Amino acid sequence: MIPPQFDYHAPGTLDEALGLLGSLDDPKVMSGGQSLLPMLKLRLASPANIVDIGRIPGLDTLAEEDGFLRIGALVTETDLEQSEVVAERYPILLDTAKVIADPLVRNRATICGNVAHGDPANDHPATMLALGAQVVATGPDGARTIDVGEFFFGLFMTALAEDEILTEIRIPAPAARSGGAYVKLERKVGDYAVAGSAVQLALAGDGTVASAGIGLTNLGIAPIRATAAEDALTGQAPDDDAIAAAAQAAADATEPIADRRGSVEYKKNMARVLTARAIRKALARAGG
Amino acid sequence: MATHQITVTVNGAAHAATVDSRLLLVHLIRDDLALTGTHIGCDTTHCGACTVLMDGVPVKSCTVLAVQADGAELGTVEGLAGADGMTPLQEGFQEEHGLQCGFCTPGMLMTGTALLESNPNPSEAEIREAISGNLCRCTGYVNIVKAVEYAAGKMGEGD
Amino acid sequence: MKIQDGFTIDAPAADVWALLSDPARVATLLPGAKMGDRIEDNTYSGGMFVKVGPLAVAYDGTVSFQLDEAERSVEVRARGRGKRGMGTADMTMTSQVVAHGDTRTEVTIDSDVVVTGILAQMGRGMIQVVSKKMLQEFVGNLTTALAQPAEEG
Amino acid sequence: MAPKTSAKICGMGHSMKRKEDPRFLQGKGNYIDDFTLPGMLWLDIVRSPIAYGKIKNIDSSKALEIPGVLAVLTGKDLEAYNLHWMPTLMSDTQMVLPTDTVMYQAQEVAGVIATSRYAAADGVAAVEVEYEPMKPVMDPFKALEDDAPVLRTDKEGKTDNHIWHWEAGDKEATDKIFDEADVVVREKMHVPRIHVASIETCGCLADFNPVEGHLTVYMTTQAPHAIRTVLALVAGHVGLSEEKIRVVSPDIGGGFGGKVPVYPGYVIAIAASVVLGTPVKWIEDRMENLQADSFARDYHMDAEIAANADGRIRALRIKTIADHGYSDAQAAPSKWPAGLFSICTGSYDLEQAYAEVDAVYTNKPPGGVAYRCSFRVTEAVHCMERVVDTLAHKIGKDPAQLREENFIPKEAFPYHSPLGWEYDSGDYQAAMDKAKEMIGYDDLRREQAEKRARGELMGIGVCSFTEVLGAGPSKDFDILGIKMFDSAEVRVHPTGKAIARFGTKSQGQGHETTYAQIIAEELGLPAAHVQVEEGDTDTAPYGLGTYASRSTPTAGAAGAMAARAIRDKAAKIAAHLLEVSEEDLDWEPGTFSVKGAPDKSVSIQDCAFAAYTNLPPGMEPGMEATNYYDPPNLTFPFGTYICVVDIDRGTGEVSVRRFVAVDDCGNIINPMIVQGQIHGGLTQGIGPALYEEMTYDEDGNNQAGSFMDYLVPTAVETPAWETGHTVTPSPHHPLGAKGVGESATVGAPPAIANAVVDALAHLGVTHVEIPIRPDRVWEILREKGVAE
Repeated sequence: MIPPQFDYHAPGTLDEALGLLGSLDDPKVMSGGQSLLPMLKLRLASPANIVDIGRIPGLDTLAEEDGFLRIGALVTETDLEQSEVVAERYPILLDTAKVIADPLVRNRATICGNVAHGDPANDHPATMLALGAQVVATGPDGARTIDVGEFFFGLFMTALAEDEILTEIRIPAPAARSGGAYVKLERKVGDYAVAGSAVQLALAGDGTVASAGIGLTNLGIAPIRATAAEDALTGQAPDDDAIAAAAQAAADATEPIADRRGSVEYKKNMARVLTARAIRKALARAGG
Repeated sequence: MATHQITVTVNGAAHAATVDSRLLLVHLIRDDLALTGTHIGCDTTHCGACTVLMDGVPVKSCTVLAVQADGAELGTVEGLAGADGMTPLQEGFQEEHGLQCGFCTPGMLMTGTALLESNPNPSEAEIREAISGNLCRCTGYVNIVKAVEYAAGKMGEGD
Repeated sequence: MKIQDGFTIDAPAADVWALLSDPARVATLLPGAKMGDRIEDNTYSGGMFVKVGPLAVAYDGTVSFQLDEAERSVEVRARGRGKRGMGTADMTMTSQVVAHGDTRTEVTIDSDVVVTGILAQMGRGMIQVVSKKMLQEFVGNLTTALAQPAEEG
Repeated sequence: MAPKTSAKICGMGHSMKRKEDPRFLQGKGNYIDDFTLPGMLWLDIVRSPIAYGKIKNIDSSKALEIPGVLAVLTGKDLEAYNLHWMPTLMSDTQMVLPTDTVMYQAQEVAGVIATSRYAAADGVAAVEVEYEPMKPVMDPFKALEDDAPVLRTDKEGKTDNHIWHWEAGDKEATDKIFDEADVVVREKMHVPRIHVASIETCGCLADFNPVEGHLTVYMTTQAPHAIRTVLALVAGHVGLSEEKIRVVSPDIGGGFGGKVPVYPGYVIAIAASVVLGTPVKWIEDRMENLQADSFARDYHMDAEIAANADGRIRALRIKTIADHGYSDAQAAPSKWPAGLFSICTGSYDLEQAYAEVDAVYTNKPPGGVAYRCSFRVTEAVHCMERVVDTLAHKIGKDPAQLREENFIPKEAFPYHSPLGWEYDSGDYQAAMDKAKEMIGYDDLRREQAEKRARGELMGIGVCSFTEVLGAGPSKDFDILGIKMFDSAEVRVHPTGKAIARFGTKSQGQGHETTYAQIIAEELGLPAAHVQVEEGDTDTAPYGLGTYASRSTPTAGAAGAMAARAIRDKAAKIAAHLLEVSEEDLDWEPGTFSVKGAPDKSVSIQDCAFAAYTNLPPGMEPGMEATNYYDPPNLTFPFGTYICVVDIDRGTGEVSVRRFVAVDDCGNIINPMIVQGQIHGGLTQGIGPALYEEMTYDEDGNNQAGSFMDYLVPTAVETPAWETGHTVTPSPHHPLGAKGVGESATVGAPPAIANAVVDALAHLGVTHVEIPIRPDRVWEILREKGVAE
């Protein structure tokens, strides 16, 4: 399979990249290229110009600063997997990275690319929704911060404007006694999720749930934030009943499509089962 | 159509090339540099037959543009065996019968080489996970796992 | 693939029918649709451009309309051939306008979409997602158009 | 069994390291896409996006404007040479390129020839084809209904979509047993359409020399000689007669049956090379490979067994619908339209059986390849092994015990099956005992009972299969009339080194090693000194190729027989050198010695040298022999597989915790290679059991046309296989060997399916269709009220 013709640009600075986005006909930003190149080879996408941001210095930050974990546009899934701060403080991110595609793809694939692609079947969107992350979009007029809850619109559709680059994701540092987990059901390694559930919880001093974030993968035309499920948990003692209620609320929030991965009924139930499992895992990690 | 002047170092030797924007790295390696040990198996980034090392990291060269590799150090299967014979991993594949038709083997070797570099003593589960982006249709993987274990053991002897 | 949909809006049935039975206006409401010359009675040349993020597919083809004034129903048949070997798309959409009192109107939409080629092959229900989104936009546009009858006139 | 030869000679029974490995390990294999010729052009193929319809127009003008695009070939162009249709191996017909109608999605529509693969791909995207789509027929049952449209309108007088009816057994006698039986159980099941998905796709490099009128085709084929004959039959009328054609099959990146047929792409490339007078290369991409190359399986079976109340199985009855796509392009012996499906009575001693198969046309790709299975044995074994379990659960008997009580006893061999086979040898109980012991069967049953009490779902699945391999004896087996013998030509050089050429073609099975070991076993030459060659029709003797596990039973036997002929000659030379009579010689591998005087000896190498330098008077010089081996019977390997699964009550996921495979393939040539074959076969068994399936939507769209959705198992899904073996030699094979390449693919799916059903049997579940996807299991769990 051979990609269609396009012109390739490798700007050396962010400003140069933004300038290209503003001036070129039908440009498309590429970082790791692990989502875009397969689409090109299938000729499902045929942009006239590709702007490769992979050589821009300064976009590879992966560090906790000012109360946020900052993930730069060029940080790869493998970087995430090998990061000590992620392993210690953001296990949900490690869970997520480890189930994306396969290890070789993860050597090139970026977290920001995974989010910017706007594919409801991608895994990071759900996790970012659960974590309440912020997306930094840099455009000709500078950077703006978008709450990830307002970022996803539909299949491949995000709040990112055509002349903007997703330069960073910021994840609020976890509160004390908090924990998160991502649980994905896939048909085999490398597959898109049949369903996935990301849960990030913080516990109050009395053991009740102080806050909850729940995101769902591949269960609608966009990544889903299951707010009713979050509400069902927040302020509650996380006992079996509360978990079951939250898991059911998560299932109710989904609008899956029947395909080779299963029926609508199956997928809704998987939203429930996986959410319950993710909650229990998150609780265990929170020390609950 | 724009072309680009690039330089890549492949198995230690520098090559300059003029490439189209869309040229895939695997075609640069196979067609332009005539290193046909790197294979194409699936086109959709699933099988890993095209795995090469790019700056020491295993990547699927059918999903990298040649121009993206400008300035990179590339390693292919042809660069593994030196004058003193095959690497412990190559030897392990023969000793443990880790290959049959041989088509996925170069990709497996590149992935395995990188694994042993970062994790000299991997567990069975770690090996299976590491090669999960490389499909083999012949061996059932059991002997590939053993081949990597053989190499780890042999390389460990030198310590 | 059969898709059943429908909606109810605050508008008189006659207004809704006037709009839905006018091919030229319906075309403006369908996202990405382009209506060309009349080829024969009730049949026009047409095109459709679907762009969803990096995914872009263009179809060329024909659209024909069968009106049933008595039933207030219209059958739209669109047949398209994808550019660059992208397969075919064939849609038959029957819309019926049903009055619920003087000011409320229900529109039922039964579509049968047959898409072939790479788009339909992706085992991810991409077609369903795209169809769903287009229908949503169509209904949105229709609602907006009906809310502004003065401007239309 | 201890090897007869020394480690230096490395004959049968030695786990010799493979001779082919060093080149593969250093990137020096020569696969089809590695070949380049001066002036070579590229072929890429325009394919139909629709499953069924008329071609109204093909406009190549925009493609021809692309720099580098030289030509676009259509069906009309080939029609001028009468090359637009070709025969299939089952004497049906198949389009090379259509002139008016397309019959399945991804069918070849036009060929674009260009100076690079990039230009050719651009050309393909620029060819504009106008179709008049028609409603495709995707369901084989609907295809047989009276009002179904007739698909093969090219066949004069054809009024339906029925291809053929085949049956075996005594229907009346079978029905009578069913009427009077204590117990009858029945299952309907589908062994779905799957694909070999070798990691290397298909391709060729056609090189027509217009001056000599000679064609060389380097191509991915498992049967180069047969293909050359087919090419000569297809294109003889345009001057390509058989002596003007050379087919070279280079290193093959996995075949598994998928590289037996002649695909249109090969023929288009050849036509293009002939028309343009330059070499033309065609390499499939993965989507083309999965969507257009021959499928395997796709049998819808309705099976019943009749038994006594105590579980004694008396009769089997099977009705089958076989979906062949738009053409019967099976790779099966001519007289066996349903392959060797009549092995379906399996390992059990039945009174009667009756099996019938009806083949049907649909709008799917043609085929029916023997995917790692000796012609429909996989379907037969799956059917029988599943329904035996249904009986076991119905009468409340342990599935292993029920099998043991019905096994053909080892004293009964050679055994005549009710469907006409003569099983050569077997000891089924021994394999069962070993498998049970290895896995700890009784402990597992206890564990299962405890888990079941706790609501956990664990299952143990047993499969005791009998294979039928080595097609085949010429009285019964031919392809397009060519008898299914195979061949070997062995030549020993003066210095005692040898070259051996065979009519088969390895695709990873290690022939370069095992054939050398066979020669070593018979001649006592070190296997390291025997060079093995296959795949070049100009040099290798005529043979039918490698598939259906036939290499060892046929070509392997030919190699042994040729080597024995050489040994006989060597004995005469040895007698001459030692100045004794032949009867006074002892032979142990590699050495002739005088009886009673072992220090008076000559080596086989001495004899070889003498064959060129110092011959007995009147003897023809040289030391070579050719053998065309026509086996007297097929071989019947067997085994017992036991599998343990755990089921996730929340998601329906099945995980294979353990899998023990005990195989008996007779005498073993190379234990390491045999074990490797079993590992690979098991993995190609777990694939269709749990993951792989080629499906279509009602509009004819292929839903598994890439590795995104055609789910080939990775190292993570694949369990750590545990293997064991028993040895029951074949009484008629010269080496006592039976062949092994496919047993595991055949035996694994029912073992896994039986384990899943076993985990759910207490809920009243008797059957689960393969692939056993999580959603399928979950739907059952929900229906039975046990889903989490």
